[in-house]
Amino acid sequence: MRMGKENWQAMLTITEIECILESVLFTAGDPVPLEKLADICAQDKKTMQGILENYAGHLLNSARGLMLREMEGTWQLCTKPAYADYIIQLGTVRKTPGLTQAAYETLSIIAYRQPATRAVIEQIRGVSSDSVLLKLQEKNLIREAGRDDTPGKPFLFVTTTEFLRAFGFNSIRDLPKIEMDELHETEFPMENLPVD
Amino acid sequence: MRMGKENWQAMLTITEIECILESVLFTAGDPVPLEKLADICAQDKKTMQGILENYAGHLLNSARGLMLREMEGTWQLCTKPAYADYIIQLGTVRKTPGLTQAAYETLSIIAYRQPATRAVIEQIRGVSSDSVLLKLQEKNLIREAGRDDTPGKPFLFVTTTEFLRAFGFNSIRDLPKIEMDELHETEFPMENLPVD
Amino acid sequence: MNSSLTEACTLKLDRFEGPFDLLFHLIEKNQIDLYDIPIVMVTDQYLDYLQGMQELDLDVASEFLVMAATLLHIKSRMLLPVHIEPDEEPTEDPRELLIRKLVAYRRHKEFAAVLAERGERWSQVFCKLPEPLPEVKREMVFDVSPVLLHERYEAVMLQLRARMNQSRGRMTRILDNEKVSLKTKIREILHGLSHLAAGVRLRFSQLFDGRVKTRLEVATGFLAMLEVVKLGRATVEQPAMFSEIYLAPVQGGNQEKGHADGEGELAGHADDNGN
Repeated sequence: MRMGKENWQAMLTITEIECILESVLFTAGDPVPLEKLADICAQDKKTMQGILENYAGHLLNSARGLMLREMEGTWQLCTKPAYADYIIQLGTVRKTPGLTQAAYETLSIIAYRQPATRAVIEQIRGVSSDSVLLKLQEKNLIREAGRDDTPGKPFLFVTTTEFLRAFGFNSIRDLPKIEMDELHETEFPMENLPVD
Repeated sequence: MRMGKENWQAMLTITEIECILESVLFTAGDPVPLEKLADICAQDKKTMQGILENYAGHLLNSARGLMLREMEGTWQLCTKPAYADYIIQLGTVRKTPGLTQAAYETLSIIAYRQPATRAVIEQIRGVSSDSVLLKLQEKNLIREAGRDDTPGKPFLFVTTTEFLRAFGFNSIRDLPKIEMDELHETEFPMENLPVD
Repeated sequence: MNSSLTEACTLKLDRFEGPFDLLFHLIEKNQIDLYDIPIVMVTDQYLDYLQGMQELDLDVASEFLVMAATLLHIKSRMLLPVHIEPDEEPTEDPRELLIRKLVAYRRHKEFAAVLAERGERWSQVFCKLPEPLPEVKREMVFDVSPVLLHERYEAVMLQLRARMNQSRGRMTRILDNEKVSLKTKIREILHGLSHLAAGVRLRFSQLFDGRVKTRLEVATGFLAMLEVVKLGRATVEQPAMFSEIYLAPVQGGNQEKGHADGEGELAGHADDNGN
């Protein structure tokens, strides 16, 4: 039974698989995990990844209104930014993140240093960050991920999938390599400089 | 402003309009009225209708997973019926056992008491067994073998060769011995038992 | 640290998110090399700025004051003559820590700008709402188990036995409710029959008190009557449908014996039901 199905689907051409992907991803709306797509198209994960990457490139470079994006091993169809002005006329306008500079700064620190405690964030920013952390949590761009094993057991903050979606990253590993490495390597004697 | 926009959009090619339509109809999900599309693409209604019809035909005849359908002056992107089998796999797949408990019960009664009428099976199980008998016949695990010589001439059910093969028996005599001989051999006063 | 106070002051300190932000502004404004900060100048400008805030009667957040203190401390160390022992390692530049912190802050400030730009760009991307999908039932590989087959048969037969016991119990319960009145009714009939004048028949309706007659009692009486007939103690006659039923005692030498038998059967009957 299972054997028969695989034999049958082994005959699918790349074009047919792309048609399947289009219809499946269209219906899903939400991002679909690679495993699920591989299962539906009866391909192994590696082959599926290749087909998806190829299809994404194909969509991007064709006269198409849609594109394919990858986020942490999930794939989602979405519109190309070029058509935003037309789409907005539909009336269902979704406002931009609308974050303050403080929020972007905080988000940047969490993104690069996650998991990060509030204390670390405040040391780097040099300013109290309570309210901005709350805002970012409200916007579902960061979340608490357990507590640090240091005195006071402070919360640890990490970025969310919504963060990746909102800023167009595939994964945290894809953050631009701004020479942060230097910072990570240097042990930072924060406690020497009182902030509060 | 409006003038400027129209001038600018008058330069849109058919291909560009199709990209706009794709992105707009994708985001909408729901059917969009012709007027709205014409407005967004800055075309008069008649031209828009022509472009939409042309685009629909183009989608239908291309290697695409989506198609465009018109419903009472509204247009909607949707998946081609050919991909329904793949799309359906997006749903939460609930794996059902090959044989339900009801099927095992019924099959066991037929196996141990064959040939057995539906009435006997229902008296023992205490529930109506029409659909499960049909399922077992579909799976070719039981078959009808003549009719009983009692009023109503009910069908008699026996297990099949496929049943022996599937369960790995050489013959019906290989069925595991029932240690409730008392139960097994007793003639039950079936007629006293209500079937729910 | 008072966060609401801090927030209020941050707002009042124009667009500066914190002391680093203000320092940065000064560094950029003066086109200073971050790695060689003219600490005297920067400190003076920083303090001037805070001064300006105070002149405008604005509260200055504690973080800004702490930074001012830090700058003054660094400045004083820079101004002091450095006394180096011959075999001592050169003293760390007092600015070192501040510089490192500023560098770290700058990187994040830069990335914050990248994020803002990306956020703007990606907010132009739209997705589609998911469509409702039916739940799919996919059959597992057809696996069968002879053991399961056997188990199910035993289970279903045990259930059957339980069900039989249950219905047996139900019937017993009905008889339990009934037995006293049935026995009583038989006795009543036998009593009535034995006290009849010669040639007189017992009427079925006589067996019931008109005030308390229930359908159940009538049914029980009817059963009792049949029982009496079965015992051979009476014959019944109903002249017409739905008319009165008449019971005539069976006369003869077997009356005593029959009576005894009847009592015996009744006793047995009661015992059966009692168990």
